Amino acid sequence: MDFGLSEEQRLLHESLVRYLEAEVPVSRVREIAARDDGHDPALWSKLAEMGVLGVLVPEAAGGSGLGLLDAAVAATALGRCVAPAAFLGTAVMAVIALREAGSDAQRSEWMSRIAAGEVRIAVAATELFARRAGTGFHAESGKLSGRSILVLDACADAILCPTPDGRIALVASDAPGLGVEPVETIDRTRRFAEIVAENVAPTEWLGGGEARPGALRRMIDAGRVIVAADALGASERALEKAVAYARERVQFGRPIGSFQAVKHLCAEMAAELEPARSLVWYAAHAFDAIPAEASLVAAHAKAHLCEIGTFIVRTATEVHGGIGFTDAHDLHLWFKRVGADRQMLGSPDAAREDAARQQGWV
Amino acid sequence: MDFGLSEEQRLLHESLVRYLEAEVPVSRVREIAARDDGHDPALWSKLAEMGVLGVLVPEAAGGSGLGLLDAAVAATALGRCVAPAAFLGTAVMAVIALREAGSDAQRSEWMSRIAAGEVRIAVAATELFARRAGTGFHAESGKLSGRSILVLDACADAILCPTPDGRIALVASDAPGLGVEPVETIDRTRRFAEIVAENVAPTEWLGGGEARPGALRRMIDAGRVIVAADALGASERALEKAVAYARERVQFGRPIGSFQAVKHLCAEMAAELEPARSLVWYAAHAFDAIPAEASLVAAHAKAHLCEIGTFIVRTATEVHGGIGFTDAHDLHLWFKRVGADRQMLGSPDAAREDAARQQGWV
Amino acid sequence: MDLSYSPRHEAFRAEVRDFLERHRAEALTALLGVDAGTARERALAWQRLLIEHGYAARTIPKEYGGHGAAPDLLERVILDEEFNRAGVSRGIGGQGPDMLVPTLLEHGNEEQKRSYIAPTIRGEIIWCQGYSEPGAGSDLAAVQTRAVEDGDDFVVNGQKIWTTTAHLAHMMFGLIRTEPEASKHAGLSYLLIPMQTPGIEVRPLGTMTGHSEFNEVFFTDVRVPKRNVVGRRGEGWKIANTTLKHERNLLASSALLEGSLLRLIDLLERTETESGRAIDRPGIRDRLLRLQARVLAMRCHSLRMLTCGIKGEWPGTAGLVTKLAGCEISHQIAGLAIDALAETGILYGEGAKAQAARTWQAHYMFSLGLIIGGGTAQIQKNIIAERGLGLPREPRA
Amino acid sequence: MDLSYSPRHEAFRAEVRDFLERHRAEALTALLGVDAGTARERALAWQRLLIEHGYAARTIPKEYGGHGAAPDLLERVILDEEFNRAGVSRGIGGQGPDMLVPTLLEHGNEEQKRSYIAPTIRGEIIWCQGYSEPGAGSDLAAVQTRAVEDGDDFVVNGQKIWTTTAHLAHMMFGLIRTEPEASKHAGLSYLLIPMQTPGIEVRPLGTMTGHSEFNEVFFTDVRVPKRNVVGRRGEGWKIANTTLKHERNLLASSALLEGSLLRLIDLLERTETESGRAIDRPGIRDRLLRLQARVLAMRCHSLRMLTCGIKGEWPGTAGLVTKLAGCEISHQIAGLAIDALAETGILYGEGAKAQAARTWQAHYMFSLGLIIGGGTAQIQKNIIAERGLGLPREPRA
Repeated sequence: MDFGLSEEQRLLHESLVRYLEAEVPVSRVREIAARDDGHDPALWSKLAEMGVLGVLVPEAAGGSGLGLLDAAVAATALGRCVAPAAFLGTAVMAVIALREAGSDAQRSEWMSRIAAGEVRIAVAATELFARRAGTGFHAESGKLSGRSILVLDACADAILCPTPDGRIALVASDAPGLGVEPVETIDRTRRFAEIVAENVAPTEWLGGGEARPGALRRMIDAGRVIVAADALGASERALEKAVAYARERVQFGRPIGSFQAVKHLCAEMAAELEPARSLVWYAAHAFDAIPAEASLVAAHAKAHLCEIGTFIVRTATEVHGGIGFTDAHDLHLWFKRVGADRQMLGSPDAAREDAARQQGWV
Repeated sequence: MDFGLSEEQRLLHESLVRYLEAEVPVSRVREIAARDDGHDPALWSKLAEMGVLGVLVPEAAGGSGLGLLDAAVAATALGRCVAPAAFLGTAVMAVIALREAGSDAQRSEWMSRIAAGEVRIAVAATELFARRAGTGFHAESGKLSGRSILVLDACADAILCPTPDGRIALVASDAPGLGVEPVETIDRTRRFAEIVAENVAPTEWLGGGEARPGALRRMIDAGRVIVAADALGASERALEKAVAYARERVQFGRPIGSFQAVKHLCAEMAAELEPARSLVWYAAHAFDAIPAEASLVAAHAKAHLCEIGTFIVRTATEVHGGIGFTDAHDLHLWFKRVGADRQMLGSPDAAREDAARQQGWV
Repeated sequence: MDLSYSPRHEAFRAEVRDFLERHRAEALTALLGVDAGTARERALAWQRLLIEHGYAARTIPKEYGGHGAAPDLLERVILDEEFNRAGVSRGIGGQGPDMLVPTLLEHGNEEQKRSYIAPTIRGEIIWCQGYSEPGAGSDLAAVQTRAVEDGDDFVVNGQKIWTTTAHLAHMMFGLIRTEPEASKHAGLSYLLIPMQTPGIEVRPLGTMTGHSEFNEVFFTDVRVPKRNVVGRRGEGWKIANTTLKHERNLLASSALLEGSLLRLIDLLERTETESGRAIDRPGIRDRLLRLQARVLAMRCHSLRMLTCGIKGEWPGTAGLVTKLAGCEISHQIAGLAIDALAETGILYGEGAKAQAARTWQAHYMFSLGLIIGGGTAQIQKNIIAERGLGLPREPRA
Repeated sequence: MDLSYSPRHEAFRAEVRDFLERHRAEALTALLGVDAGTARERALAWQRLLIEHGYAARTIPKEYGGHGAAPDLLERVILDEEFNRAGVSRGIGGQGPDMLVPTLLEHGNEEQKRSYIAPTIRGEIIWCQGYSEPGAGSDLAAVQTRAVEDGDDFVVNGQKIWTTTAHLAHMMFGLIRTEPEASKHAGLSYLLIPMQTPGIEVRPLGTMTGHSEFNEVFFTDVRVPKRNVVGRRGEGWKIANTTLKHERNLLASSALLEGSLLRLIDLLERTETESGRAIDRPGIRDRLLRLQARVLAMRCHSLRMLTCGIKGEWPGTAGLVTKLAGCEISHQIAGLAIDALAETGILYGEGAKAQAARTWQAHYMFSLGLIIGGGTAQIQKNIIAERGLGLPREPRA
């Protein structure tokens, strides 16, 4: 009984970071991000091999059979290294949706393919938070129609498309009737798309197409924790970079980190980061072990990590001064990673409104 | 044509501050504040003599016939010196109510008494912002009944009691049927009370008791600007005290004001204060000269000055360290003055909600 | 991560519940400082009972009068939860049990441990802390109160300030300049001073809250035996920093934050005007939600730090941020409560009507005092940046 | 305080309106920097027309090509209002007209004023600013780009960075180390450098926005006539600070803040989901209201500062806070717009759908750049505290 990461979890984090820093340094991240599909087969295979893609997949289906805290540890490492890997959609949200809503056959088939790195799955969840006129999906006679304007982890083999009433379709990216238009965002390390479906026959209706709003809730809760973990990793690295720069950059004859102005900015970042790290761990643990608190804590973790993450990447940029604003210096990759995390799966405002609803305050 | 204070306004501020610093220093403020009625006849007479009480009263009624900016300049001086003087209720809110809703006879009689310092008038306006169950006034057959739980500038000769539909009664403090119970607040430099009226015959129904919601709006707008000006004066002095202390207090072998940590706190206070000062001037000017903007700007000035005022008195206390937390050091008088300003005539939240309503956003 | 309760823990919880049930009659309800006042005898009896069952001083070794249990995170959580649920006092805390005792355990000699720890945890010796001076606040090592050798004694002259409970205390643990020839930091010793010694005068120090939560203590030719030095002479700075580490965590307890937040939520749900409850006001609610996330984070963080403590792991920067983050949250909770009370938030009288506002206003002011006390926010940031993040110190002037 | 319009001002407004009506055809709509690109000829013509009518360079003396009017606050307000209302460009601004020209008026010799001011305000000479270097950012006086005397010339070697419009500029005003023997601050001169001189290389500098808003400029044995020094040799630091004062106000113009706020309000009223408009979301609306108050305060503050300027009064601390306060507000306005767009706030492509998000994201990033550029927020706070509040400087290391 204790609060913290296990030895295995620390090792997972360490080995993933060691691999990413060695094999996918920022120069490589930039190359991958410049590709149309933003995808690196070698990185993806390695993630499968390390058990990262199957972290949530039961051992019977070839996964590691671990919990969301393990997935969060992996996400922290990926965020830390601004890794161009569609971990969130495929390894987390799709797996949770399958686990919660899929038939036995669907679970076993898709999960083993996910764990093996054979398939990537995008998620069209934006309309669950903010449905704009003319968007969202509906089902008719087993066919899916509608539109989603910001699909997460796009450039995948299939797309998970939930309807507002809680049915979940898994649609092949090349299904007839489906239009997929990639959209560019500030964060080139991940891919997004707008999709339009007209009478598309899904590859699967999870669980035979029964409405499973509870499964969607679980999928979103898990996604929020993982986005929070990604922001945690990215913020942590941005702070480290600021501290390193502050120790090395000399102005007025001494390292700028010896000036209280800079020193205290760094301290404020750390004071925000560390309790938030504890919150992410708890939110991930609660998802598996404390169901009564899971949704509320996930909403809070998402909102809070993205708020303090925004503060940290902004402040880290300020500590860097002009150089942090240049493209040549890499810091802005972290700035933009957190910028995207902030808006994914409910902006901080939306997540807080959700937390208020859950407590009966609105 | 210019934006700023006139020479006369600067002189008014300067002479008022000079008088208060000489004759009503903090030791004297503490004495007056310790009295039951918190009132100093000598100070009050001097304010009448200097034209401060009659600043808004027409010259014909013995006043100075000046505008709200002049009143705001006086309020800034009073806030700066944490002066125990019921300027807001008597010299501003009552005068505006009389001007906007009083009959000719009422205006001439009461205004000249106000300008001469012969009468003090409290204002029972709390229920216009937040009406709690069982509070507020109503009129029946010319009699007033009801309750107000936080009357401003109490310990007065008469109390201005508006009804929610916009009728305004002026009730003598000793009127039969009126119960006045003084209440203590954090700010001992001003007086507050709870009052209960049962079939009280007012001394006056302004304008014969016609509903004048527009007059109430004007009274509140003026009151808000004056509270903002009071908070401006108090904040300005708190900042000065922090700067003076930071120059003089030595720790680690040098004045603490030479450390960036302290220096930047002072700079942040100043950066908040100066634009806010410009806003107060504009809000006061708009009250007289730009009617279309007056209410919105008054709400913003009230909310903004109390937000930045709260930041400044808190930060000034931090700069002082432990000594700022003691009773013996006077700083907390300013802390509490701004603390009371913050909640008077609508807390910052309430004032912002009002600003939203005025713009059709709620 | 394992926050589940083993059968052993479930048994412990049952045992605690049973205890609280059986001792309902003598249980005290308020969280007790040392100044239990007229109820002092009852408080001491309750404390003895708690120690006997291991519900207070649980991990203090048996030979020093404690319960001698191994540290266990969940046992601590269970005790917190069950005592809170029953509304029963956790016993006597404060500077003696929470700050001096851990310091003595780490740096005291055997005689000091045996003399002081047991009566301190039993509440029989009340302690006060003699660190700050008028000229030594943030620059604590600048203390000028000095001790001159005279035979087996020191003779102490000077002044301390911010001395909580000095008016009640039997003993002071203080930072005193004993080595005038040594450098600033190397000239200090950590001295245990009986408060009844002739030459000590205690004066209450009024604060902005209108109360006197602190004192000033004046020393005129006060004789203190040399054996009352903890550690070695000249090591006072190092030892005082051990105490301060414990104080920083004490000042920003997440359990207190959680309690404040619950009271805040209750207030916002109950405070009502014709336009609705305070919690229905958008600006108020949004601030509540932001604070709720922060308090939750601090609760998790405290569990994480407790785990580090139990495992003997150095938590790094994470261990240095509690005071800075927690005191600020506490101040903001009170500020929100006052805003929710709107006009009536400024009440500060003695009557029942003013009670909510008075409590929150006192909290608002006192929490600002805590932001300053025990090392200002600016000193905390220096500590986090230099000891945690390894940023270079400022060059000396 | 007098913001009323006299008959003379009403007449001026009518005249401006009439002008805008009559010249609707040739009026340019975009706010023009110097890099008007293909439309350069049209821009120069429009600028000449504006100067002729006194709608640009209004208060520049006639002998230097301006309109020679006395400064008048309301005329300026009227011009802002009427040009904004018509959606018409106020003409050519930027570092030449807004920073160099006031500096030359204050410190230039007669020949320099006559040579440069007229063509600069007409937009014919485009200027860039050569201050910052890779090793001289916050510590601007540490510039290393140096000039060695050779007959009537200086020979310049070194590197500048953050040089806006260097790729278009005809001239640079730069801070160059001409006195190697002198102390750090006394060794600099303010030098006017023709950008066509052999040995100057301009390289675009990509930023986080994905664009190249700045350049690096490299000098290899660049010959500059000694007569191109403004003021005296070694006075460069003082003169550069004049320019920086103008830059600080330029970077945080309240008119730009007001424009951004209006666009933000428009966005919040238009952005709609099934659960309502963005402005209906309580957290979003509260942030908007707080920003609205701040922008209003900055607008008032700018009128106050303009009045001081016209009257020749030293505004004290109030004159030093504009950049710090304004850049932060600008950043927060963009941040709120992005949040209001929620998921779609991250779009950054070229298409029409992404336009709102792209514009606000670029604004969000660029405004962070402005918080850093022209003296970081930390440097601003030093300036406010030391020059404004009179707090002591830090002891030198």
